[in-house]
Amino acid sequence: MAWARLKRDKVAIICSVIILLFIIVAIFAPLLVSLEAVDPITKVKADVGTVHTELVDFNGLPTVGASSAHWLGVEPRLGRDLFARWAYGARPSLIIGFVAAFASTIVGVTLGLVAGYLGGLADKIISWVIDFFLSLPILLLVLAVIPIMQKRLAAGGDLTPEETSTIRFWVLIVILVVFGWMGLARLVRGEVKSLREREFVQAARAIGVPTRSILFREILPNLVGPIIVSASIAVPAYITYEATLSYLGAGLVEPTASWGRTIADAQNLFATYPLWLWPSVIGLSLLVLALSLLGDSIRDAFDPTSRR
Amino acid sequence: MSDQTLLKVTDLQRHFPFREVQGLRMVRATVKAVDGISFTVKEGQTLGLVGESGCGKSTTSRLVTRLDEPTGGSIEFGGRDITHLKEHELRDIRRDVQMIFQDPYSSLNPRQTVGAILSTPLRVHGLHQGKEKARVQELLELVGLNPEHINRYPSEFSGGQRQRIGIARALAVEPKLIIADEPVSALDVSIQAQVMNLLAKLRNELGLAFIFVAHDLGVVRHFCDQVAVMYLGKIVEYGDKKKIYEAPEHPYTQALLSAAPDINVARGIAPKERIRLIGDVPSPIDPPSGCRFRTRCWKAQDICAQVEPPLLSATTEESTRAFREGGVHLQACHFPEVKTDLVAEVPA
Amino acid sequence: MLTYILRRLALALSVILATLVSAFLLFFAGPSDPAQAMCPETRCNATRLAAITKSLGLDKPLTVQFFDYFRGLFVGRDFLYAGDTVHCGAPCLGFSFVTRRSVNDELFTRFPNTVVLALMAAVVFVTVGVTLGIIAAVRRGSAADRGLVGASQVLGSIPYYVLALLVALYPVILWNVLPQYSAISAGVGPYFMGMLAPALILGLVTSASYVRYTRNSMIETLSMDYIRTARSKGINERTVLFKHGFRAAMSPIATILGLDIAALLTGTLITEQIFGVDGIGRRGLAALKSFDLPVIMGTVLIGAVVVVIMNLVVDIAYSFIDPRVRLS
Amino acid sequence: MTATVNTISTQSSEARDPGDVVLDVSDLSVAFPTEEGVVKAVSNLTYQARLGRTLAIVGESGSGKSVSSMAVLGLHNPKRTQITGSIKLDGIELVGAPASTFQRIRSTKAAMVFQDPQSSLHPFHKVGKQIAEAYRAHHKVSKQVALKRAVEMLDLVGIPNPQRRANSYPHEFSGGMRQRAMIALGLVNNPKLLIADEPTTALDVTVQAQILDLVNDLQKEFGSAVILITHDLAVVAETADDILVMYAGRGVEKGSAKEVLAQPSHPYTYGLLQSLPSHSEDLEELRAIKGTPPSLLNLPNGCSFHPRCEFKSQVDGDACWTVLPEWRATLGLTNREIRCHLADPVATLKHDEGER
Amino acid sequence: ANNGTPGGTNGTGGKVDQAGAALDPNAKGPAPEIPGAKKGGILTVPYTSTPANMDPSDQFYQDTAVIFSLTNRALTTYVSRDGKQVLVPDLATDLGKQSEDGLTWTFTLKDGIKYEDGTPVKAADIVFAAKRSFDPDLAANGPTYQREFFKGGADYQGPYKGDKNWKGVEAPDDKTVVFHLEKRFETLPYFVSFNQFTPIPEAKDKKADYQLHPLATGPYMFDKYTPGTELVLKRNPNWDPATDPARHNYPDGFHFKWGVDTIKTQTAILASNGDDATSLNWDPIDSSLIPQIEGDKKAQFEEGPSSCVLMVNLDARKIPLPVRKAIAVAWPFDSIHKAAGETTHSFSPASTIIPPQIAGHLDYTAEAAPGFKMNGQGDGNADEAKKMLAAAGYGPDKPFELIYYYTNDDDIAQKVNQVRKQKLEAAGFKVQDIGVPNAERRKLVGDPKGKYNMLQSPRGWCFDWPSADSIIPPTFGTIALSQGGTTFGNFSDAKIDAEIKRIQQLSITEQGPEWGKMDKWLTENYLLAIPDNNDKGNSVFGTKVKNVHNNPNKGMPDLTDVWLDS
Ligand SMILES: Nc1ncnc2c1ncn2[C@@H]1O[C@H](COP(=O)(O)OP(=O)(O)OP(=O)(O)O)[C@@H](O)[C@H]1O
Ligand SMILES: Nc1ncnc2c1ncn2[C@@H]1O[C@H](COP(=O)(O)OP(=O)(O)OP(=O)(O)O)[C@@H](O)[C@H]1O
Ligand SMILES: [Mg+2]
Ligand SMILES: [Mg+2]
Repeated sequence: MAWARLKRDKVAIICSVIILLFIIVAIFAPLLVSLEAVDPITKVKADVGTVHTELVDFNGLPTVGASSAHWLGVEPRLGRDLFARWAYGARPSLIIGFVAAFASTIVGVTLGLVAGYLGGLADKIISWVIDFFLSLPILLLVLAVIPIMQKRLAAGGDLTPEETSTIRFWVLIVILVVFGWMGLARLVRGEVKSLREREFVQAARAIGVPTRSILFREILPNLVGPIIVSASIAVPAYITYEATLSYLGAGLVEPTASWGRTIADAQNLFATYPLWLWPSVIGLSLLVLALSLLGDSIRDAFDPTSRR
Repeated sequence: MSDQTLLKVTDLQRHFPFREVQGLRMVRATVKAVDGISFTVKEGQTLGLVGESGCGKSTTSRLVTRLDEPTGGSIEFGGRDITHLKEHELRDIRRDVQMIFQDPYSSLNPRQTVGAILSTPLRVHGLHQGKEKARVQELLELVGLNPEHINRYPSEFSGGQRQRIGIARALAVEPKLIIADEPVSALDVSIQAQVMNLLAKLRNELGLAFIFVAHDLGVVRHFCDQVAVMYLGKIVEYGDKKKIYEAPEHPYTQALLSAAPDINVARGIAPKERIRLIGDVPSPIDPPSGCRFRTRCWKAQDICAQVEPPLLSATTEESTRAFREGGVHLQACHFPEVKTDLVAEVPA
Repeated sequence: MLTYILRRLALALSVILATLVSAFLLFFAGPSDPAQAMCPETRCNATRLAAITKSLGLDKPLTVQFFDYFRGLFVGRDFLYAGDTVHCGAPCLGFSFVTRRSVNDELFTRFPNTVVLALMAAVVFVTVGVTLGIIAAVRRGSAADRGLVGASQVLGSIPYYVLALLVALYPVILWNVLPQYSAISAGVGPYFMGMLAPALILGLVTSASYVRYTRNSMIETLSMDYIRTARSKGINERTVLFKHGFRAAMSPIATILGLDIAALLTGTLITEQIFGVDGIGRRGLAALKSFDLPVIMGTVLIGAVVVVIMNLVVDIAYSFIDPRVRLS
Repeated sequence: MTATVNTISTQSSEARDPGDVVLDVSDLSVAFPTEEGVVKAVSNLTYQARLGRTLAIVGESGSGKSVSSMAVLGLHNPKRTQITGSIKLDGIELVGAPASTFQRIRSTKAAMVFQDPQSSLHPFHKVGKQIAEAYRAHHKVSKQVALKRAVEMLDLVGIPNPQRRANSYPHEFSGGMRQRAMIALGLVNNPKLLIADEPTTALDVTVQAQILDLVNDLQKEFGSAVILITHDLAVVAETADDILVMYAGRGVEKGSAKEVLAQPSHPYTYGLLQSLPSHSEDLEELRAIKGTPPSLLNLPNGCSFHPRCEFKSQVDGDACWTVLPEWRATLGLTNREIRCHLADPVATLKHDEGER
Repeated sequence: ANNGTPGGTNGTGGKVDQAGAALDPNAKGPAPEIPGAKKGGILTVPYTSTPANMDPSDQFYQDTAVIFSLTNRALTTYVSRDGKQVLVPDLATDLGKQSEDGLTWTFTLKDGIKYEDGTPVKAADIVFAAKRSFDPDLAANGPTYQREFFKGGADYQGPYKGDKNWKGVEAPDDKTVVFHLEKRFETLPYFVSFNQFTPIPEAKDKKADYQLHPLATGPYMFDKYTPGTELVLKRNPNWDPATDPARHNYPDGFHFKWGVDTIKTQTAILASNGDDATSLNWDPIDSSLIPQIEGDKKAQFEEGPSSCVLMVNLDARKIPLPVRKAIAVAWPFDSIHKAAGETTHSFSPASTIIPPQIAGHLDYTAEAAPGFKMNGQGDGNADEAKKMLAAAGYGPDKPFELIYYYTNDDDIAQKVNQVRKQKLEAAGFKVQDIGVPNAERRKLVGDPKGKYNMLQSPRGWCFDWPSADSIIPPTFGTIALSQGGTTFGNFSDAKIDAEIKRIQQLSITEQGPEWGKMDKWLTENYLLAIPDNNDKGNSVFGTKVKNVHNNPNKGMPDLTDVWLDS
């Protein structure tokens, strides 16, 4: 039913198409990049990682503009292909957004279910933990914790750049999840508390359905709406958060291409060399906008009373 | 209808502790939702439970089905004490005692198909293994629904149909006792009768015992053999239907009966003399001392505030009469009103 | 009520304690070595490192360090510095590893700037967000509604730091229409004028979500039965909207508001950084870069305390706003 | 539109005496366009309410009782509702009237007591203030005066200690007291018409009796017209003068309350009465109306009741399926109108009753 | 002081004037007027970093040195003459008198020197300040020469914890300061220009709080100071220009603002609206603004050498000389500089260890292979490097592996590493780049037993005074290595040590050319580190800021010469 409503929502359709486009760009980034022509100076096709300092002058500014070899020009200082950076840059945003939303949804739902259904001490403890996490000045803490986590994970070992950026990537997801599950847990807890009193749950108990089945077969399916809604809101939020952390230097690291990092790098040259900054800003804004509008539509579809 | 006692409830209590803020202090208090009630249900018999909102009817139902644990008293089912059984020990009881809920909307899981809803009890108790679907269809037929609707969701049914699904679910495990907590209150006038008829039919065909909770006195009168009138967590009058309705002895029962509007007024029957009660039901947190009804009772005297009247036959000295009439009739009032003309009506 | 507040306070205290312990474990017991960071790069040798470690008190066992820190918070503590004992009164957040100044001085002198920024931003987002939200709710479904909600969505989707940077550069620096930030020492007038640009952009971006909160809350309220009752009394529509609708719609928003201000107070980091506002967020960020653990700890703690207190305030305030809520 | 038997010719004049028509609803239709389609909540409804009399509107849930009466006070969102026909309140035409007209007549000429007093009172405002506000909306008086009036009204509806209670919030009231407060709110401006929408459904039997008594007493005192919306026929029997039975957004039978209940002449009314347990006290089985009410999105053609009607076979041809029955006087009964194709409903129903 | 920023080179940076360390023991105040200079106005100086504190005993960094040049005077100081830095007496009457054995130095104070509060400066105050610079808490960040050279300095804990009557520095009377040395220290006159030798009256010492208002002896004094945020200076009425050969006091005051955003500040200053017209910033010019300062805003920009030389450090114990030379040939100077965000204004390529502004600098360009000059320019020659490796016995089947640590929590460092790695691999090396967080990297690269075979500490060297004895001995000698530290090349060689020892015995003026020769000798024979570039200092200033000159000792403008147009 919600699905049918969603299908009738024009905004939702447009947003889905945009998101799909970004997903396609992310998945087929190598293919798209290979469509660029061979660079006349370097004599090779551009890729996402190879630096071509010969394409920038001594002040780091590119000497070549947008061309068939470099659809968006090349990166100041390093001379990497900006279109490749942009296309590959969609990947972390999408992966982090969706994976973190998925994981934090699982954590939030599980804890919320347990707290709401069991009540008593379990509820008290989980609620306290929720309160506790909500009281932390998250941004600062996250900024502080990420390097510590990275170090802990590296466990004294020496890291190659690729290992570093992979560790960072997962650390970031873990951090987003660790600091992102509370809202949903609270919501689920409340819903479960009221669902628990609903007569169909009582009926299941009266029949003798075991607790675990009640939680997962009777109650959970009724939370699909709020869970999907909250997950759909979480995705753009995480994407934004990742970009912000990358901007503040605690997010992804070289050589990973990411919009947040590009924005951080490029912000000063926004007027001097606009091709660097704006594609990522536009990509990020558009993706986040589409995801949040879609989130709204999903909420409307699941909760018709809240519609426009 | 055998004379075997199926359910014996003795001095059942359920107190809910909670904290309340009074002025600047936080005080612990208890809601005495059910405060010492006793009754028995025999096989095939129907006990009606009436009383105003908040008097503890639902709590009683939940206690008897052991969805909630009593804080006092005992519940015996089929001779077995089930008062404090653990969930896993309750499995057998869960087969024998089932519940029908008030709200046909919230008592069915909106995310499960009718088939899933009805096969859950079968699965849980390992009944009709391998033939669950057939049994589900059989159940649907039994409650007068189209067996082909097995894959539909509750939202695709009307209120009356949903209540039938709820009934089918209760029947799935072939229980001996069904507790129906206001099963028709939420239904439309024109549908109520359909469901009442279904329940009556099943009772007769399957020989079920019922505890039937309602606030509509007419419905109770129609359906029950015995009636217990509750007020603020206590049974104030208990007895055979005929006696309660025709010769209510407790002032509260009298007030309740007189307050119910009567359609027959339209047919020229003079309206009953209505007993006007003053005020609302007091809070179960802090019930009045002595007789709980005294705050609204026109007969109240000093003793009512001091001594809590026990649930007794009004005419103990005439116990022979009760015996002669072949029925029970107990009430809890210091000043019961015994209708003597009824005695005359009873054939000697 | 009093017991309630006491109970809530106890809870709040437990949260703060937990923050304290976990932050301490995270930072002090963490793998970073601030002494190494302090040690001048080319001239750092083992003796020098040991001296710095000792001078920072990092040579003591962790439990002692924690106990000292803990005691400092509640009763104050004495530091041995340059052969002198320096007293640091409760709540003592310790001494900065880098500047060797009391963290209390470092943070409490800057906190007012953050508060001013957050409050000015709050004024902006509350007035703008709520007004527009009400307009959208009342004109529900109209072009104005769609425009407002859409615009707020778009605004909320652009990376904030890009917006802030553009504002900081163009109107403030290049066009000179908004004054630059200057410290309060340069005068009260210029100080508040200088806060205008950061507060405006922070407020406007935050207001985007308030447009939506207000709109949704207002729409929900307007569908309540008591609004119908109000209409049925024959009072005029404006009274219905404001005295009945707005009043009720505001109470959930008041809750969010309280928490948002708390969040702002701990999260104006980017704004402070970009506009050069000398607040605790920026100080905390600087401390992060230099492993200045006491300052990081202090910032985190202040943040937690602010959030916890705001939570408490919101809860208590809510019970005044909504008479149905009994504090239990 | 069919002419009704008791239409008063001079509708423009104000109703003053008992028996005068205060509210004249004719051919009223209310429809809500929704995503699923147009919900025809009320179709071609016609009825009158008279000073000093109580009109009961009965029918099951969703039959359009509330929607039709809310239309009288203009409480539907004009952008989302299509209202046609005519509503004349004390001579003023309300269909299509501007908001200012409604503002003027609300509470002064017509007031409404809503079903759920818990949600119908503003949770943040004190009860006295809410009542006073309604008074001040139509009288230029100070707050104190209005508040005094509110206290008087609370006293009038039997709330003990009204001075103190005026200072309480709704949640501090019990259900019965809240409903009394709603009634006080309804009556504060002496309206000529009081619409009570299921005023006792949420209440206990004993409290219900108190409230119904109160409404009756107040009506006697004020002499206003009362519309009592309910689905409890027993309540109607005890309190109403006139009755309008609704089914699926349409009126199906109207007349004097007692007469209709004693001798229904529409199969639906008849069915309702038959299915009451009190009617067939000692029968093993109740006589239920088969089937369920139709969807308002998709009303059956012809008579809306025909899919559930036991007597449709007794109507010649396919009139029940195809022709919407118009209002007509019931053969053999005075003062009674029904919308049914049965040639002689009284006889048919009598015959049926005798049979069981 | 040292400089950790990566530097780079390119072809365009011109040769810096041979500044040479001149000494003028007879210089007298007042400093000569600057033609056209006006008095008045407040110069605002916003910049990115934030000084940890303002305690004179703790100062070692260039930015605070510039600030203290306005407020505090030490025994000696520099003046700029024809672009050259000349050491002149400041509080002292001359540049010190050395005893026969060179282990005792005596300075006499000028008459009439007062603190800002009017009290006279006494020799004991300078002695107290010198002792204070030993306190491990108060002077944690300060220099350590005093520990090395002053008698008993190695263990001295300062006047609070240590012996109050320590005899390393003494004041026999109010006018005389005597230094007792452990070993010869020919360049002590340079060292006593440090802020550690600005007088602090013991009675006014507030220890940790002294930094809030250090007593001024220079033309300006603290007016308002908010640690970590800003410092406002006003005129010091008790400064007597007649005693001061080095300082002017044209502006009415100075306003330093810390922790500002570079690009915003520089953009604002170039736009010169309002107060920005009287502002000056000394952060490296942001590359996005280069078109402006190379275009119509040329007059608002000034650049010049800093005290730092940056090198590519190799571990000569682990990399044989032929391979070191191959690295020098392969080294992608230009790419690295680009990746690091360097610009033509941030460095000039170097071919020597000693920067040109130091006396005795020998301008030479060594060759790593015939025709391959080591001038810090170009992007390396992969083919030639491969050939050289092959000659040394390495090839694709047996590549030479370069192992180094890089910072993996800093964006620029990561980018630089990518470029470096790609180019070195192209030249036939195998590269093992080990990523570690910066703080940790510092520990690892400072450990001579580290896993690396190149790019250990130091990355470069910033001289503390314009004499090569503050460059070569600490970076090439065995001392640092034997103390558990690292050096250029991590190489201990008796010949090098002997040569250092020999030159150090010479007098200050004789040392210069000898160091220059040693520089060339080291690069041509050992190639322990490849010269890379000299850092440049930048100043961006508003349209009303005049007479901004770079001080080649600091890479910062000399604020004592700046005046404001109204
Ligand atoms: N979990 C609980 N905690 C505290 N009080 C409770 C709880 N459950 C029920 N009560 C209280 O116990 C009393 C009896 O409740 P119960 O639901 O049994 O009444 P009822 O007779 O079924 O009323 P109704 O006719 O409204 O269904 C009420 O006052 C109710 O508020
Ligand atoms: N705003 C609306 N939009 C769409 N449908 C509506 C709206 N308001 C009412 N309806 C529909 O109109 C029908 C009639 O509703 P109404 O409230 O008049 O019924 P009622 O007879 O008062 O029932 P009840 O006894 O349950 O109060 C219902 O089916 C309802 O769902
Ligand atoms: Mg109940
Ligand atoms: Mg209704």
